[in-house]
Amino acid sequence: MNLANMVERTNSAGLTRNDYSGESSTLCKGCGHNSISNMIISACYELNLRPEKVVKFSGIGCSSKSPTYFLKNSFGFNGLHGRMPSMATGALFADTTLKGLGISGDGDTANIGLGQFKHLVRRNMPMVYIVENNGVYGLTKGQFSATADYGLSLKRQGQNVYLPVDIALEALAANATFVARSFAGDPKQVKEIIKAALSHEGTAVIDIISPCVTFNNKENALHSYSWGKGHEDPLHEVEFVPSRDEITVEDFNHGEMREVALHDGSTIMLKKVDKEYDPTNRKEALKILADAIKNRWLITGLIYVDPDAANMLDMYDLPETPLNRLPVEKIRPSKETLEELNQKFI
Amino acid sequence: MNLANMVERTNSAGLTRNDYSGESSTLCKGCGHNSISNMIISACYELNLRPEKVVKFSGIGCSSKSPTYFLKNSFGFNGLHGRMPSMATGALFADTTLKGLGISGDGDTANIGLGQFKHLVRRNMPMVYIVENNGVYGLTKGQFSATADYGLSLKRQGQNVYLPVDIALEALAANATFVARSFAGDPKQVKEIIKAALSHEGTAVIDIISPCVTFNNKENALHSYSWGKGHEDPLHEVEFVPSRDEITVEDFNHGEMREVALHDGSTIMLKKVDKEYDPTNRKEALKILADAIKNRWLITGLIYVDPDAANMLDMYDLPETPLNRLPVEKIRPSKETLEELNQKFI
Amino acid sequence: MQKKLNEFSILVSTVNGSGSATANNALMKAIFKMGIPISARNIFPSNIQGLPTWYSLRVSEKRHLARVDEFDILINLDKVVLADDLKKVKKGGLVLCDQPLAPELVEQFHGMQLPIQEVLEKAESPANLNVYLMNMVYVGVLAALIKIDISLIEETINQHFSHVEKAVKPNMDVVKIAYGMVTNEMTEACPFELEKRNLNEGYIVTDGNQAAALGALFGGLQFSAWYPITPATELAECLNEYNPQIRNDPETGKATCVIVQAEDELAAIGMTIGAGWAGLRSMTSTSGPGLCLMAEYIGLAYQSEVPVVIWDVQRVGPSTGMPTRTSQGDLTFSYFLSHGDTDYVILFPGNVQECFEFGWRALDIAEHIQSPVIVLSDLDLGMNNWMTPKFQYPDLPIQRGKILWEEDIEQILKKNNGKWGRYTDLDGDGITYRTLPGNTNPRAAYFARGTGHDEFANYTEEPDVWKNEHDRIKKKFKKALEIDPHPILERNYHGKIGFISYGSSHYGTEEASDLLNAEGKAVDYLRIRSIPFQTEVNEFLQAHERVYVVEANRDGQMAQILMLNFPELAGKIHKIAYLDGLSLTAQSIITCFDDQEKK
Amino acid sequence: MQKKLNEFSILVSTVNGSGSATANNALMKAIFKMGIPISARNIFPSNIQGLPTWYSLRVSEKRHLARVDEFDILINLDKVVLADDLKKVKKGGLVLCDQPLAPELVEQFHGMQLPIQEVLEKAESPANLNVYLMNMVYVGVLAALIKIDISLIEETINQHFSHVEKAVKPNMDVVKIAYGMVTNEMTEACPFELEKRNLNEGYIVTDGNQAAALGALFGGLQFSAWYPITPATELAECLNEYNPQIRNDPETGKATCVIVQAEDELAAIGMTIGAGWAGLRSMTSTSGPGLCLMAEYIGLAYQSEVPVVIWDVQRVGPSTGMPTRTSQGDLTFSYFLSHGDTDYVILFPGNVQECFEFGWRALDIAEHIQSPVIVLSDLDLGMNNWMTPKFQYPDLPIQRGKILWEEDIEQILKKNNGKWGRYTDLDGDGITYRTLPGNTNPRAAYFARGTGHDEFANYTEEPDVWKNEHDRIKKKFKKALEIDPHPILERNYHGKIGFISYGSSHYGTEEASDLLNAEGKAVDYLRIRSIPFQTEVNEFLQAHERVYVVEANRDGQMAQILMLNFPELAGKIHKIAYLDGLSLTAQSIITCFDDQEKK
Ligand SMILES: Cc1ncc(C[n+]2csc(CCOP(=O)(O)OP(=O)(O)O)c2C)c(N)n1
Ligand SMILES: Cc1ncc(C[n+]2csc(CCOP(=O)(O)OP(=O)(O)O)c2C)c(N)n1
Ligand code: SF4
Ligand code: SF4
Ligand SMILES: [Mg+2]
Ligand SMILES: [Mg+2]
Repeated sequence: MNLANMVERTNSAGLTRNDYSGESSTLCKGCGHNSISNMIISACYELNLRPEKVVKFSGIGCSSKSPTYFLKNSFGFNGLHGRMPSMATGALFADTTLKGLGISGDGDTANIGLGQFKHLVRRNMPMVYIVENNGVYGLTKGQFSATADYGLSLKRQGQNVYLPVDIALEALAANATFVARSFAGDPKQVKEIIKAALSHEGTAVIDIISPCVTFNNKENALHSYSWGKGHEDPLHEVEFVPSRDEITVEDFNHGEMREVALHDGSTIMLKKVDKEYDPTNRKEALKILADAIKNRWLITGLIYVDPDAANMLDMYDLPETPLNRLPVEKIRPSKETLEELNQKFI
Repeated sequence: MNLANMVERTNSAGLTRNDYSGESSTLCKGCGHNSISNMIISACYELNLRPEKVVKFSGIGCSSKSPTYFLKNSFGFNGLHGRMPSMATGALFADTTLKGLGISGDGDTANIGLGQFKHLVRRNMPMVYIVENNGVYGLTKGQFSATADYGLSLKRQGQNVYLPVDIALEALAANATFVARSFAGDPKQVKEIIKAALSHEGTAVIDIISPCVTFNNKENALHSYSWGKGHEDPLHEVEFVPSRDEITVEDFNHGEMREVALHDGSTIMLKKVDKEYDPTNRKEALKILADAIKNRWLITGLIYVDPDAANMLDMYDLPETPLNRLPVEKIRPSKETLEELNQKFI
Repeated sequence: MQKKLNEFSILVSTVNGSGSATANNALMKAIFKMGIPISARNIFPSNIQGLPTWYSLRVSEKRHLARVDEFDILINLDKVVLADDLKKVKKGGLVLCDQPLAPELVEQFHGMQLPIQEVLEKAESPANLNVYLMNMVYVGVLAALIKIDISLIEETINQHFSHVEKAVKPNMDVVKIAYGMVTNEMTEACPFELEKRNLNEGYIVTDGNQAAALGALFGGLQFSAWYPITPATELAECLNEYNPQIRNDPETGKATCVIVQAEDELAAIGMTIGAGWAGLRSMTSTSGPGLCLMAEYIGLAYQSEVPVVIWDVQRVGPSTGMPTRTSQGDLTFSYFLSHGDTDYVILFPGNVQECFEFGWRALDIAEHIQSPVIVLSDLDLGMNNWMTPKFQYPDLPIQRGKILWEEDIEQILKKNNGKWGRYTDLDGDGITYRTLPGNTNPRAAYFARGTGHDEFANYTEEPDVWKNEHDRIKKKFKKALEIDPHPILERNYHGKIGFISYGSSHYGTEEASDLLNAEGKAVDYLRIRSIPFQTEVNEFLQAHERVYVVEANRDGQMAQILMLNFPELAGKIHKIAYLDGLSLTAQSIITCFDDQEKK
Repeated sequence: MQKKLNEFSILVSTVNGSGSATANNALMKAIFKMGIPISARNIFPSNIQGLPTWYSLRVSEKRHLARVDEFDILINLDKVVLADDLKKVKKGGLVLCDQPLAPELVEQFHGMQLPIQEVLEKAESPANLNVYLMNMVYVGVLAALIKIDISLIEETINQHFSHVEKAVKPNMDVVKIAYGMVTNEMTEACPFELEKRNLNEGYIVTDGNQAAALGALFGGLQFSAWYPITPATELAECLNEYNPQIRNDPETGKATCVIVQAEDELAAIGMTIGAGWAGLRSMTSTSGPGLCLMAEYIGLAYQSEVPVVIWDVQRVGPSTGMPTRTSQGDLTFSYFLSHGDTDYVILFPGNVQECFEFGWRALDIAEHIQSPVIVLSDLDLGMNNWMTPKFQYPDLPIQRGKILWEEDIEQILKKNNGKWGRYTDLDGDGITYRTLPGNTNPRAAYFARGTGHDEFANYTEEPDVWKNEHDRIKKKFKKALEIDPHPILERNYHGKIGFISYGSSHYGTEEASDLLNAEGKAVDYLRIRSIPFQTEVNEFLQAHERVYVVEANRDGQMAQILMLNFPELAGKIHKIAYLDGLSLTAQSIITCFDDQEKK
């Protein structure tokens, strides 16, 4: 009798944590991206999601490789550098019961992909969009990306002379309906935010500082573990409560709590840390980001959410049967229809 | 004797207004873009610029055609749709004494060109970047662009279901150092802002609402003449004072005035209209844009300026002789240098 | 001068944005309804309003529908171009314009001043409409001169204004007054005349873009992302127009096809490929500049084996080129599209009917071989109104290719002892079985990618695996031949010399072949409709001593592709390639042919 | 077994990111310094750390530097791949690894366990360095076995660590201890041995990317925008490294060349073309996926006649393909790049020295003909260290082509009675005179564009103007022949059969030709270095009965281009085309040749 088997726990979908795993990672040991993959696994496990109900997408980069390191039983498509958003947009029309989960890097999103990223957000296509943000191009060996810290010095690259692109601010400017920031060194928060994002019915952008241990992890560099650990400034503590659970989170004292109800019935619980922060106020979100940029604060948490905004799928009156399962009879009009049209052209 | 000749006025560069003109326009009669072309001509004439000191750039669209309708004696390059910024960036290194003047459209900038636009701004490459914003693709006959008003209905297009991209907000998010908005129906303001922009040593973004009379000029459509005329809400009156002029503008009462000194010694005079507005405060700028978007205000004027920020050319230690005039001896290292290198590789 | 009956050509020059399209269309449609074959071409500038625009009509009982560059009749409303226009009129031709003919021209042409003011005054139409209505004057005049049945003009105008009925009367008033005026005052018969025939039975009038859109909608299109670009825009706009009409489920009213205007072509192709991968029949439409931006994504679709259709309505390149002029210049670029070794099925609709047919067939082929299919149409076909046989209902049920749903996988696994992956070549034809997102069978999911992969879609850099996978992929294109359209032997005069052509160059080539035959030079003509080449192409090359490939580009792009496909026969292949933005005339083809034959 | 002297091959397999590059490089450089020709290839995965990596060395007195796939010596430090690696070792070969050879293998190979722990302990080096230093063990062991001059290893290590001198000692300690240990314990002579020669006089060791960067900097490069992509990244990084060293003006210290890391390839090419237009000598470097994104802009440069160099370091496509493997798969895509009819000068450096030479020459050619020049290098050339003749100082002064400054315009106008425009073909060679922004002559300015234009650069849709302009542009490529590099007849065995090859496939082809000749089959070999083809190519085709075109792609891309350029001779052209991500071996070429000859 195998002891390991006996104690292996299953979630209410009847699946073990291993059912959410992927190939073993070929990223560097200690890479922030690996810990994010783990949190994706945990989030999906804890949410009792069925892997076949998730579709993974990515661009190109170390970050974009990671979708093979989780959810091996989910479909996925590794697209082109910076152009995952368009591919995901097309694919997600095929079966709207699937949850889209996109992984990108800072180079992938903020350099080559800035346009597609912003237009995805603008259309509010329902999917989770995670940026594994390390301020460099990892896979091509450590050049500056557009999120690289101003003044950062790197081997062979010299000094970065431009101000960084702020992914969260870009998302907000594009009218994003869910914007969060987190830090790969804070797995609990990463996980809760991913859970909330998976319940959001629109584009959920999560900018996760994810250190590149090989090319950008110097003491006190903005995207390093040490800096993140020392400077993370959570806006609140985040806890996600799925729709069917009753809210009985022990740690949480309802007095200090802000609750955001998502469209699918679930709730994001935000526990006050320092000051009051209201993530449903777009202007406040803009303001806190402007302050954070100015003062080099690594604020983390849920920066903005509008659970009720219309999304791209709402713009189409789609049938219940997924489009990709429609029988051929449903997609070819009749002979009579053609004959009528022909008449119009005489 | 020709009377017309006699009275033709010249500016202090010894040129007539006609010396700043271009081919006759092939745009529709009444197109906002034509009036912007005229204001570019006036601004350059009044600034006593020599046309050969200006280089024009554009993308593709009705708007992007307009550089042939002014400054016929300036060099220019009509690039690709959405990709003028990169072309201008490369070209402007050739002779940094030239002023770059780029004309784009809302489709060109906010759709296909969003990425290049933002990266241009981020690098703060010195040039004027005018968006002739009409909310539609004029040249391809009136499809929605990304700045199209939410809910706008157009022939053959149906209704626009997405929120518009705000060019000024996008520029600010990308750390722009000069952001203005104006309205083609307010030629005086357009002209003064263009003058100021031509003196700014960084990317000067001017978002000009420029009605498309053929495809998007319905009464009360956001980009129409009638709406602009009825709703323009100037932040201030703008007057540009070139460096060598003394500030003796009569209309202006120094008490109500805010002065912004530009790097080349010239000054932007801003006369208070309603409330106090400080265009050197980035947070205030973000705030007023957020308010304007929320309340559908057509605020115009100088939204933000940072005259002293480092620009892209500052990042390179370029010689005084324009690079494109360096003699060939200056650009090929010596035989000895090669011999030394060869030694290194043995 | 002999009277020309049902065999002459007309040039109308106006200013764009002035509404002359309605007038021109009325002429064309009315003649069509008279049962006489006719073709029409619009030569317009790349701007919105105020520049010269030409419209040419050719009526031809002999069914020669190619462009001509000498005209029998000129209608000129744009003085700026009158002098140039007159150079295009044959001696003895008829010139109608807004002013009297200069005395020195009166000898060369039959001239007549259009009574525009007079008619408009008589019609008492609102002054603000005059700029549009003035075009109707030449409709009435021409109808009287060449004997167009005026009731058919009325029919056409009624159709045209079916949504704004009140517009019919003012327009028809003008036509009728002008018609009456001329009929009354005519002293001698016009040298060009029409007589009813019955040659257009079963024909309709529409353009290639519209046909393509409808063809795709009848092909079960489910997703199309696009970005505006002349001359392809109208295709997508037709999708938008007809999709709700004919593709909302009649039972539930729900949409079965999604159209998205993307932010650019990089995104349009990305969306289309994403949809294709996920199991939607999908297509994008664009023109040359857009195709450039799609290059990398199409390579990804080839490599990851995603079915997708790219419909390229060609205009003149390179670069922005002449956006409102026609060409067949994107062929070699398409053939070798994307870095690395690739192959594509390329289809060449040669007429509007085929635009419809390939609209649905391309989707079948793409799903059959799980690879991008490129359709090369062009502005001449796409944006001009053509008479064309009625659209034929597809003669095949929708072909979705090898798709496995939940149970199918079980069966496949059973048959193959559990050994099956996304890229396992079970049938030995290179085409493997694909699954679609949403499939809940635990074996269904795979991770698609543009990188090297094994038969289970796992990443690998193994040299042999790469080579084998790509040898397999190449096989699929043999398989495509089974379903691709075959070439058509359009003319068989049993000559030793042959023409090969394709797409809209068909019309000039067909006529050239006929004219040469009439001169005693028998030149056969094969029209290619697809790449990879069907065996008939090889046979045709084998069977002729010299073959001239006729096409509207500078470099002879199809000739080049034939040469590299048939190196043993390459010496026989000659080029008749010409590009100036206008479709080829029979005369230019013959001149070029004769020049080369002389050598 | 016979002793092999100066003619054998070595395979080293380690894990990437483990610092084995230093060790491998020391071996290569030391053998090079012994005066024996050597080639080295790094086969690495597309990740950063932790996966198997191979390094192969071939020493060859006969100067055969192609890849081989059977090895005489294996050094294995990565157990995971040992079994596969052993398949690549010849019988009787030498196997050095981290463990004892399995008994069944002892018969086949000379085996030896590397004394890694022992040596490291003896060396008493800091434990944290052991992971790097362990690689030095095999350096010492191999040096002892095959007789590498240990002082030359020391020289190399000194060079390598010139910036961190303190690293030299621990490394050399390990080498020496290992060397001593083996030397002392060796009982029988190793079957593979080196002996000093003097064959590398005048040679250096470097890679093609570095050479290209330096060549461009010596070519007066003034602007380069780039975006990172394997295997081209290093080229731009070398520009960044050397630009301040060798291109800051010695007098003023000011920069004369600008390097910009763009946000993507769409921008990189846009910037580069903007700079080229404005009069800077400019170049971008990329690989296949980037080339796709550059397609439209390169078409604009062709159409508006902007000089610019695109340096493509090819990797395996289509799509993301195998980013760290080599190919020659971007040729046909480059040849037909961008929609519409285009032409490009394409250069094929065949060795590292030519990477340097074409680095400067490409800029001259681009400015000479005012058009894009594409250089096709590849990963094999670009990223591997090669021995190569010292870089030669350019034998021509910088050629800037027809540029007019203020006074030049006056002269031109005088000579031509005031008639001159940007696109006026004054010299009848198709190449017109260009002016640059900043030129203050009132006639200097013009508006460049990708649309149709007349000789004064004004927009036009006139059919004849379009045609004439493009016929003129085509002429320029005749002119390019005057300055393009000629092919080289690498082997002339006076046979009836020929090989044609290019780029890095040269090495395999050269060796195949030699080996075949040794078998009594005389196969001549012409190496192409540029397109359009120089006359020698035609002559070579004429002079041979059959010509095999050898290249590292699936479809025989150069063969295809030859076929369509020489249709009369196309029947003679055969393909030896093979792509699996590794450079071609002589043996695979011969096998493919023999197979076809048999038929
Ligand atoms: C069109 C194109 N250009 C360049 C590349 C090369 N490339 C691969 S990954 C990458 C950068 C990835 O950076 P990022 O998105 O930050 O991911 P990270 O590796 O840092 O996780 C680049 C430039 C490519 N694959 N495609
Ligand atoms: C790559 C590419 N795609 C599409 C087009 C077609 N196109 C020409 S202009 C234009 C839109 C222009 O819109 P905008 O920038 O708003 O300018 P406007 O005409 O409204 O002034 C488009 C889509 C093109 N030229 N190139
Ligand atoms: S290089 Fe950086 S980003 Fe890439 S796997 Fe290694 S640590 Fe992660
Ligand atoms: S279509 Fe619109 S944007 Fe274009 S010229 Fe006419 S009015 Fe201006
Ligand atoms: Mg990164
Ligand atoms: Mg617009």
